[in-house]
Amino acid sequence: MTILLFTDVCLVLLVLTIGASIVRARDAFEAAIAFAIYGLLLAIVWVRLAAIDVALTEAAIGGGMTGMLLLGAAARLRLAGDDHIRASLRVRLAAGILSALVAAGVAGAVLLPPEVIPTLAPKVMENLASSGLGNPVAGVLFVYRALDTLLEKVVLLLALLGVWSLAPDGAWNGRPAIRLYARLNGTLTFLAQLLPPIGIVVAIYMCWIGAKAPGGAFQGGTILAAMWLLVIVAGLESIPSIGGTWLRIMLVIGPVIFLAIGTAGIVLANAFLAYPAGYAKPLIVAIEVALTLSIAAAPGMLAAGPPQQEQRQ
Amino acid sequence: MPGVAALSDAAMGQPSLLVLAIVLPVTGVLLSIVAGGRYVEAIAFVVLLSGLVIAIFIFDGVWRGGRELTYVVGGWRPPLGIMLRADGLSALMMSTMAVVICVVGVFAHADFNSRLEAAETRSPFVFWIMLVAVSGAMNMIFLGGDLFTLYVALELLTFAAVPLVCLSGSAETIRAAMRYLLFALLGSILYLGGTALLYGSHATMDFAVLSQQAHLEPATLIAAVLMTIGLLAKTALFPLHLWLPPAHAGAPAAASAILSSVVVKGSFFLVVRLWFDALPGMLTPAGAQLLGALGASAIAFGSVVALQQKRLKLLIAYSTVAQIGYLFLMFPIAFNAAATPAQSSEALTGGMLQAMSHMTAKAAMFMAAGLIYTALGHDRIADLGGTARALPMTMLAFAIGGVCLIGLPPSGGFLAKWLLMRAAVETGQWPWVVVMLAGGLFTSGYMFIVLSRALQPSGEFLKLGAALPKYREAAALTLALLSLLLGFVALGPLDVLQVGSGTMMAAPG
Amino acid sequence: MNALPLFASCAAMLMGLGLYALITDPEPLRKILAFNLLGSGVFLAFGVISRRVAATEFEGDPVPQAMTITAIVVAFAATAMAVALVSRLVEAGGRATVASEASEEPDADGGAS
Amino acid sequence: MRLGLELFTFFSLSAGALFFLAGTIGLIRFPDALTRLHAITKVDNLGLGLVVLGLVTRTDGAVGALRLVTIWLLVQLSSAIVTQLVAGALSQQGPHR
Repeated sequence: MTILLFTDVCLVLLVLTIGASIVRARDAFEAAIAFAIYGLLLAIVWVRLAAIDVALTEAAIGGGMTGMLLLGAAARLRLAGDDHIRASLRVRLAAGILSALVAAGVAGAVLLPPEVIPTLAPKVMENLASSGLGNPVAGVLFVYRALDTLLEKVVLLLALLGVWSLAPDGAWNGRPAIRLYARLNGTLTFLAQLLPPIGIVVAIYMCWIGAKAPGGAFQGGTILAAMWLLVIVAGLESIPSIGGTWLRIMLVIGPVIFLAIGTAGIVLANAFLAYPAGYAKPLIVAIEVALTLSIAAAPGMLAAGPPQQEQRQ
Repeated sequence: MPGVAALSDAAMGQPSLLVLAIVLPVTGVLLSIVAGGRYVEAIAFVVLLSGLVIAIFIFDGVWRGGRELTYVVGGWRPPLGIMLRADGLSALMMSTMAVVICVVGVFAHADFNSRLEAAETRSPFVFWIMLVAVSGAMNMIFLGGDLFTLYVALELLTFAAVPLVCLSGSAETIRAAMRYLLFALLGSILYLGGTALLYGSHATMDFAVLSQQAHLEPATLIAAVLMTIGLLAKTALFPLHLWLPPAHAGAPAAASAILSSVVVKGSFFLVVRLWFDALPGMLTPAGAQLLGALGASAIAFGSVVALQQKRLKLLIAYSTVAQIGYLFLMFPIAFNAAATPAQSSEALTGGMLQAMSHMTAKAAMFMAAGLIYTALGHDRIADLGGTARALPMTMLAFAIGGVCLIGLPPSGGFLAKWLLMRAAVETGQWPWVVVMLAGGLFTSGYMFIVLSRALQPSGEFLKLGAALPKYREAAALTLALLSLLLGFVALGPLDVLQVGSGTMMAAPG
Repeated sequence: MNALPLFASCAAMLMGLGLYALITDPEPLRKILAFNLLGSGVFLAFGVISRRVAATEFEGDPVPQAMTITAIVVAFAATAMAVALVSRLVEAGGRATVASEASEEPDADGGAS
Repeated sequence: MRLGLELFTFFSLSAGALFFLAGTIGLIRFPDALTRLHAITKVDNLGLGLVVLGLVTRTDGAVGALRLVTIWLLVQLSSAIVTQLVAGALSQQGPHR
């Protein structure tokens, strides 16, 4: 036990140090590198908090995808020149006091729990059996709070449209200007040929296992997205134009099937987003499979950025 | 007509309407993405018009049924599941918003005609989808009864609003959008932090369950403060207003109208829900006074800066900063130790009516300003001479909107301020009355500047850059007249605000 | 011995750190990084709240965990949109505008304190 | 038998940890990027390999062991390729960095 505690102390110190180094780094590029490391460390913290589902999501999306996005942006900004400007002392002082107050408040609120710890865990577990799911987190995401999950998919789509809306007027329906590394090195091409089959198997496994153990559409979809981007970056496939019919269908298929099953629930199970008794698990798996496809497409395109004029490719 | 009556009876009190109000816009967004740019406008019209019909049916159900409509999503009751609720507050706000968004949609047809070009084009595609998304997100905010669902809805609203800000693609508007996004993200993450703490203390996200469980203790208070700061950043209450003027003034007219009239009300509505419904009686008089003081500063600051503006759209944007201030005056009046529940509820009614009046009036004013810009090719206030003669309908819409903002009878603004003032006087809170009267004077000041310029004859004959279709002027005028007529809701529909509000107005203070 | 207070303090400190950087750092890209830092603090608070039930028969409360997953995805979407805006800003206006835009902003948040 | 396995795990993990330590020190102390890459590969290949080897004996069955070995193989693959890529990028930039 004490060894574990020692590890936890080291882990927290490391997270805080890297966190501080993101803030203190000289340029944005260094900060972005530190952030990618930070994301992986956080995933370990989530494992220590016994939240494996969150750990997987944090590693895949929070650390991996976000880290990649920020690194790419920092590299582009670096080309544009970068020097760190500091805010005035007055502002820093005020911000310091405000932040310290917020931190103290949150620490106080979390550190002093009520005598009886309130939780919904027993209720979640009690009702989980009726859905046939084994993973309580999937139960919350797709049974009890399915509305949040559905709306969150729409948020992802709106963010993608927002990114696309930044395209120059003439470039609409063009392709995102993602940087290609094909000529740079044959090694990457090799990786892009070797890894995707493995990645696809892992993604399918993730999606399928999600119903009973940690995993699910988010994590599987992100792995698919990563494989897809790898193939594109290596120049083996070209990135689809944002007007492509298949891309558009891929993007909405998950939410559409989710919505369709949810709406059918009004008739078949007497409530929106309710599942008919006995069919909950197969329906949820169907939703997860469709969502995996959409999740693969949406973050992939989000990371690729707005479309650009053709000649800029 | 027995058929219609039967239909209305069948639809009345049908809680599945609440689901439809959210599912329909979501379907619209998904369908638009697949169907492609040429059909987005048609889809948007179908969705927005159906949204209006749904809102009216819900209003009818709540008003005549005299009780709130609820819908348990997925058959799981709170605290485990999510419940949608329509009380008087949400029904009235939802209907007003549906009307505003439909009229703005009609107005926007000329700017974003998606059938004009053979292929899909950027701005119509983005505009119509985002308009539908705004209506869906707002419906979710009005009907949501769960703090975390509302977080997702707030993000939905943000991601729909930011692209509207930078639709023109110029560097300034992108900068404004960036600033808006950063404030909005800060706001939502603070809100989420508060949500986490509330779950930690009460293991629920549901308003109704929370209102029974929550009592004054440190963790709950810290959570509520974090959430309020976050929501204020999104509502642009002084001093967190810096993002608003450039964002609202730089967007296309139809987008400005939506951003200024509808979008800021989303987070404001949540502040009201939080303190009146989820945590009733927890806002201490000191906290309420602080909110009121921020509101008063917003009125003073927004009005003074508006008076100095050279451009019409910026003037209207700063006027929004000031009008948002009014919305927060209801907190000190309602949460006063001396206020009886009836007086508190009167202050709430006044505040919500103010929100609705501002919604209609500000949309009308932004549309009028957009028409003036289209016609003249500029919106410099100094060069507006002759506009009133050249564009009488547009200037009339602008003027009526101003009348509502100033608070002259019989406008909705008048009734709202009258209710607020009466509650303030009865509870002996004179300073707020002074603030409201002074704010009205300021508003008259900047309205006078614009109108006097517009009424001046111009030296030479005013050249109009473009002919304005009559329906666009009519759209602006419709909303302006609506804001004027809102004063008459006191004759009946206003009672609907009491539906479902009896339980939440526990003794304040 | 329970390490939970440790993680709770870590969450609070990360929130403070992120908030401080979000207000004071004038560059938009660093503000985005700071937002992610602040967000991770909030997520960890959810994690600690979920783990608190380990005192009973459960490993953790799945409800905050599920909400965290949703929030992480939303934060990613926000980051992607913000990054696209920054990139476009640099393309459209170059460096100077990014800096001048940002230099006024700290006052905005700082004033709120 | 039992003790032998325990000892094997102990030494294997310790040796792995040692390589991690050495690699990390190398990463921090070595003067330029190429030598640092050299240090990291020690961590990936030998360090992780020894840790996996030590843990293989602790798994429930063949599937668990297979998973561990797969993880090691994947890390091998990605580290080899990433090292190549970084080195390639460095050589393109010229000898100055």
